[in-house]
Amino acid sequence: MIDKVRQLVVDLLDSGRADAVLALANVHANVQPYLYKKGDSLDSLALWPKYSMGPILKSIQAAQPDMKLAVVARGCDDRALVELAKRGQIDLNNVQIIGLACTADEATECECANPYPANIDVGNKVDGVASTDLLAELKGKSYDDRLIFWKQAFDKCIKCYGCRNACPLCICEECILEDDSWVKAGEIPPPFPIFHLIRAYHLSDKCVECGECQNSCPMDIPLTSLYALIRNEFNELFDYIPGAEIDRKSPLVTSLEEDPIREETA
Amino acid sequence: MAGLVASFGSGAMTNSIDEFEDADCILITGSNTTENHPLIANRILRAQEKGAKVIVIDPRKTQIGDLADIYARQNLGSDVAWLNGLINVIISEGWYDKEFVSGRTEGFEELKAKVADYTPDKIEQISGIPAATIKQIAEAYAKAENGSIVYCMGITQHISGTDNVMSLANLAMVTGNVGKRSTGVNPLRGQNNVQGACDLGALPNVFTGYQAVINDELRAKFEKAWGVKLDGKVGQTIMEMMNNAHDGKLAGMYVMAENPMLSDPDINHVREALENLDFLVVQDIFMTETAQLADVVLPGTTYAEKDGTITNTDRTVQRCRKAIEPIGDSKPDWEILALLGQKMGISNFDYNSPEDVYKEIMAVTPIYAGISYERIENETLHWPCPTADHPGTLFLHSGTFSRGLGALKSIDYREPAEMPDNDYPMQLTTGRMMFHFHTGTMTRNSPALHKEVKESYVEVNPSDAKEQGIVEDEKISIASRRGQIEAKARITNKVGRGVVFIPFHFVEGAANVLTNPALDPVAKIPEYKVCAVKVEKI
Amino acid sequence: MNCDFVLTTCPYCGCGCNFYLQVIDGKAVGVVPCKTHPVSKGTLCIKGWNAHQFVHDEKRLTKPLIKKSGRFEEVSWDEALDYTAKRMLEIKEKTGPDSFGFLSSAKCTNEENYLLMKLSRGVMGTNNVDHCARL
Amino acid sequence: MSDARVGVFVCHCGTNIGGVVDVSAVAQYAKTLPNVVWAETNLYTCSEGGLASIREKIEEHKLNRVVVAACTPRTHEPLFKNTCEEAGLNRYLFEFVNIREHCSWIHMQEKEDATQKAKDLVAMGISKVQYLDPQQEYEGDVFGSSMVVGGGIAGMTSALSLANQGYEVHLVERENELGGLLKGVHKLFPTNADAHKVITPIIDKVKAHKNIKLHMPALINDVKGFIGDFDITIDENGADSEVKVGTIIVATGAQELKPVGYHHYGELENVVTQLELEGRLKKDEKWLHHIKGIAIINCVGCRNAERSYCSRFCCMTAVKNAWILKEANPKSRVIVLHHDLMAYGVEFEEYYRKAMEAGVLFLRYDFANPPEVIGKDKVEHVKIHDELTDSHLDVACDLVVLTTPLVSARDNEPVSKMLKVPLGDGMFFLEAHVKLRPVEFATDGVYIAGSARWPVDIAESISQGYAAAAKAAIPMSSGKIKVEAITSYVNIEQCVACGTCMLACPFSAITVMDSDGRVHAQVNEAMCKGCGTCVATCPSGAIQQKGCTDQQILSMINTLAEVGGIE
Amino acid sequence: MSNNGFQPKLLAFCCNWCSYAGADLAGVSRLQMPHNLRVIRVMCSGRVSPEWVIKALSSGMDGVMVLGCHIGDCHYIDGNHRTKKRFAILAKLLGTMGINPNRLYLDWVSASEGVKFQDVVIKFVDRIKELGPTPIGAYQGVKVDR
Repeated sequence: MIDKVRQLVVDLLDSGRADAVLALANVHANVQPYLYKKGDSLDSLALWPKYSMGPILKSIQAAQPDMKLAVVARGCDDRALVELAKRGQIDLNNVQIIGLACTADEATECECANPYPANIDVGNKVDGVASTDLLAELKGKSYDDRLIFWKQAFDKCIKCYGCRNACPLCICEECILEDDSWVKAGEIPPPFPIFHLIRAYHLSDKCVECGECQNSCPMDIPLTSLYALIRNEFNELFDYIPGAEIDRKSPLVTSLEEDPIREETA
Repeated sequence: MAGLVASFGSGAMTNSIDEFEDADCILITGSNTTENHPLIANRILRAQEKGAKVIVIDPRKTQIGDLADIYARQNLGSDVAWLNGLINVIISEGWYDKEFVSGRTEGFEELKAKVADYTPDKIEQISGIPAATIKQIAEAYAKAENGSIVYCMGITQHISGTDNVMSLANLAMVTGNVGKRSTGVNPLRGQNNVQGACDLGALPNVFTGYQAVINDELRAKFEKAWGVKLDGKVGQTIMEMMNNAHDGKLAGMYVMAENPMLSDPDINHVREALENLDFLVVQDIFMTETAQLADVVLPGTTYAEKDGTITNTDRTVQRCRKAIEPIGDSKPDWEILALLGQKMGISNFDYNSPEDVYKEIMAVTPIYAGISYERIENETLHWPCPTADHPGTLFLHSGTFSRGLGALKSIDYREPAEMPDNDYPMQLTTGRMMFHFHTGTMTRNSPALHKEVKESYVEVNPSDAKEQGIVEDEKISIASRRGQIEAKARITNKVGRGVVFIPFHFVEGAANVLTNPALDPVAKIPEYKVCAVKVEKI
Repeated sequence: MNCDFVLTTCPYCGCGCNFYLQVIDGKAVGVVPCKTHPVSKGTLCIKGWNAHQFVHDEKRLTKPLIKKSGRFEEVSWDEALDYTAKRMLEIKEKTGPDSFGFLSSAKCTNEENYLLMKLSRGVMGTNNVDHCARL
Repeated sequence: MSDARVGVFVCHCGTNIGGVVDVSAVAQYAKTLPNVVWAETNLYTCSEGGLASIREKIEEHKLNRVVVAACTPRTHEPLFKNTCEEAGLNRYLFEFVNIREHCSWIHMQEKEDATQKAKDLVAMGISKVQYLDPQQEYEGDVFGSSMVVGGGIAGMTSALSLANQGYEVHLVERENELGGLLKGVHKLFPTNADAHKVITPIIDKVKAHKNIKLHMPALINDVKGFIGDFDITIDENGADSEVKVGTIIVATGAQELKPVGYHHYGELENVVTQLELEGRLKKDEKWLHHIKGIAIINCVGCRNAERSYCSRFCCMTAVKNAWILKEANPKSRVIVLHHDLMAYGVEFEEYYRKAMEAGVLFLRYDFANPPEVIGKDKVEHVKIHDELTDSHLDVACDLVVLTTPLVSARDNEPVSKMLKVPLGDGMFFLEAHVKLRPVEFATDGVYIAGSARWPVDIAESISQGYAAAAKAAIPMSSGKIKVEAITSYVNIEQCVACGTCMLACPFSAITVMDSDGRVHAQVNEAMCKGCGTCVATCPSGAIQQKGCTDQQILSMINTLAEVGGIE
Repeated sequence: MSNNGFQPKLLAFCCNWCSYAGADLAGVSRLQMPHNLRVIRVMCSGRVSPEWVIKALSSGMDGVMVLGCHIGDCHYIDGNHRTKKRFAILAKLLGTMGINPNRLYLDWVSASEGVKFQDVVIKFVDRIKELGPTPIGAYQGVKVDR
């Protein structure tokens, strides 16, 4: 699997089809994002653990818009890039995607339902994780029990903003969660539920299920499950999967004629 | 830190961070863990998730207190009392580890006698912790398979700092909770390299690796290594330097990346001391309050502009790597010191990389001898690691203490230096919080952090606030015998009745204008955590 | 254009989390937590996430300064170090090594603490060296 | 906003507010709130005395913010804003708190709760007013031309009035000829003049007028733009043409209800409506002179559950036709069956008496048991229950005339969508305010006249036609229109140019553009209608709406959360 | 039926052209209704940020109502289309987080529907009384044994 990726990267660089390839590398006995250039050795190439490539690619393209970039992208990165392009944050014309499908273990670890990119260059498609015990448990809970569950979980929050910082689709210049008139500043844990509910709402039409929010939560708050529930609700309402189609606008901005609500709710 | 040396023979975290996860009882005192050591709090909460009992005993009910299974709020400075109380219950109930006590410690009988009259009821008077809670805590900790103690400045910054630490050591030893995985007495070192600074001999009484200056043999080793005659008597601590400077008995000071004008107690005293010096050099990255008083200011660099090693709280030696070129004409601090050494005519100061310096350190420091740059690249090494093939030490004192037998100290509870009276009826405690760090040199220049907390504040208990008609966000006056400041009130139950808390990161409304410079006799740590103040509306 | 990720240790608390400083064209632009680090495991606190922000602050000291008649003046490194060395040696001569004190720092590296300690003991000849572990 | 100096004016509105809410307590409470330097109560704040008091206090206390707690902003906000402006205070540093329609009038039995609610609302208003910024209104040009939709009597009156004032008028008529309903009418009450003698000269004047451009038959199928600058697409005999006008007058009239399901209409041959009768009278058909028994039934298909309103002038139509039929055939028996006869005023009352003197019988029936029309395929007789004598009459009839109400024109709905003006009860157009703004829509630059708003007779149609023309002339005469400063604006540093607001804007008034190297959203102030939809889609609040910023609304929510007195 | 005298604290956002006018009409018609509601006027229901509703519910409001023009009647063409969709997903989010979606109510009231406005207010107050006070803030430091 990793040799095929090496091959693809080298081809892109040597053929000049890409000036640089964003992937992972094994350096100082740790795995890190790495921008390979023509002539770099690919021995240190790594594939796991995955990093969120969206924000990094965006920062590189912002520094040099005309650079021909390539990126080794898993399903979540692929979808993130689509949503970022949809919102003018990156220019996909200058980006070539090396689609890397996740293995079954990787999919299980991320509790990911769609562990594969739009077109797969390396690896083969495996079935995603349809549901987890926690998801089932949460769906079964009454409203009050859910509130206690989430209050209990978010009591541990230390307002590190990691979930927001790691999220490829949190693209605001200034985040209202840092604004005292929205969320009382300087308080740990931040007031519940406004901090997390506002972020949940902002991501309801953008979340591409990459799991980076939970991966960067120092307090092990089960954010992947929360956003899985939200994504299902959004999909049920609008038949819309973020990152699936670049030309489809978010249902929250279009009129009812363009995107009706599937399940009539008061 | 001195306390641990006295009890165990070496002052550092006895166990490693990962081990917290497998403890089945974690006793936290004097530490606002989720705010000041978030990633360690993470391990503690993971342990709780797996069923561990988390106990928090702290005058402030911070987030970790809310999350704890048992929380107790003790009166400021009453730590020796309730610790003796716990030991009293553990011994009288027979929950103590008889085998460990007899085999690995000395002084049990004196301790047993000492704690005899620290009965739970007496403790309730002194510390304010209900007797039932004392018993509950004692039982949970004593009966745990692996009980781990976590503490921070809340324990050490008292005139009874050393006594507090030794009492914690007593508690651990009495229950055999030391020298094995997921146990021990674990001070959480506040700063990224405070452990390293101690390890590398930036203390008046020891060379690197805690090798005492008064030990002729060790001193000879350094004289041979450096080719120079060395002084054998213990030097002055920072507090003694300040007092001597204040009295004109100190001519000059060289301050590197420190801001005593904010971090030392009784700031007015510090200003007079520094201004009284003939010659003051400050080497820092920003024009701090201390640098403003200097004769020479040398621009050092941040961690991002230099290579080197840093030792974290659980004795792991880690690399910091140069990411960008020094800003402006600033130079890495090691390079400044090397150049200065040469300028002062000393030949063996001509290093051309931090690794050169590090090799010299390894040569003279047994606990670092086996931790080379190469090994750090691929391994996580906790000192002591005496040889190149030694795996490093996760937890200390397995089998034996570095001083042989663990010393059970029988200690009496002593009141804080300055108790409240009619002039200053309330008590002030100071400390850190999540969004800022130490004197704010770095954090107050980071927009994201400044945005969260822009200025100093004072936490006031709702009942106290009600009595004086103080409302949220109202600027109020806090005064002690040493000075007066103003800060915005935060009405919260984090602090108990009669106690206020002020973070010390802010120069305007600097908490340390108020604090009491009384020192712990052994460790010479000032009593930051308690002094008497009066709080008034403006 | 080059973009590097440099593994380093957080300058703030004692946990010792490791992260990558993202550097684009010689400027620290952001922080990426190191997923494989034993302590931080890909997570950071708010201070860690913003550890790059103060590095390029324009209030950074960039030139050696010597106070002349109450006002700081920018000087060259040689002048500053020569002056410092001269004054320190004078004090050593006039009022003896123990009339000088060194204050090292928990925010500096092991090597730097060692060198300051060595400067105090090996060059100035005094054990008056401490740091804020006490504070 | 620590420099705010707020003045609060709490209105009694006679007893409308003062009768329920303890107005002085509210004013006292207001004094305790942040930055309030003056608070007073007035019996009628909108009276000259009240307005004068506001002006004085602004001067005296150097107020830079004003809060009025009284009725509804929808009617009185312009008045108070002007008052502030006259006292030299920017008109946007004003907040209106509704403690009448939203408080005293709907909580009449709960005086304390109403007072507490008034206090909360005032506290919310005071918190918002401190975050208001002074605004300058955007000035747009007004085209000196108008479009009148509908060539009935009302429409023609408006068209002529405007044309005579020198404005170019585009008159759009759906049918092939002008005149509307009146074309089909025989004579007119109360003068009994010939309808076509009244209507024809007006039609000729319209056709002849050099300033009136007639589009007939034609339909409007798209309206873009706003007051002063409407672009209207007209579909005239198959071809679309663009017309640019400054104002629009809606005079689309109404249509007669065909009372299917009532009294066998449509089943029996000689059961007709008044309009159908008018047609036959116009042709003076012979059969009219030999009819023996005529029954005219009023209020057919209205003042019932289906249509609750009274169509105003059909009673007089019934009286007119009854009298004409009686005179055409004196031997015949003409009965008018009515349920309250609306003959108000001098002329109508006299006209009604003359008809009686001419032998027309008037009988009142009760809705509970209305007259029954009986006959196989032709009307034979009508069973009537006389309420006064509580007895049943059976009257032979060979003609039954059903007086039905006017109902809204079938294409009101598409027109209302195009013009974005609301429809009220019965799908008639809804005017801005029944008393204060009867011939205008809430939307600026669009006016209404005639039965399109409500069934009216000719005199009222004409007077409304003039009124609408007069109103439309105001902006056109000044040539300038001030657009309310409630448009949205972008904080360029915060905008990441994601384009979400651009997609959400119903008026595509937002574009993403590059200005000196920074790409960001840009609002076209002329096109922005101030709905604020864009602001609600922006996650970071980079785009805000003047007078309705997040900070302002949050301050209201926070105030309510803190002080909200419901416990 | 009231929940032992519980008086809910309710907030409503009404659009200037329809629901606010409907509320005015209810006032003009002296249609009596419970006093629990405080109304904030906005130009269009499309301006009502879901974040406001989240802020209101998080600050202790027992219920929030958003009333706009009927679909197709919007003074701003289809501003209210967005309103409908936003609050459809927000209701789901609230439910997912454990806040009963019935504490949020979206409806359309035209300028002429004074009676409907009264009806909507009465029903909403009753519905919230049935639900009881907002649970937010009530679970401060609730310890559920693991």
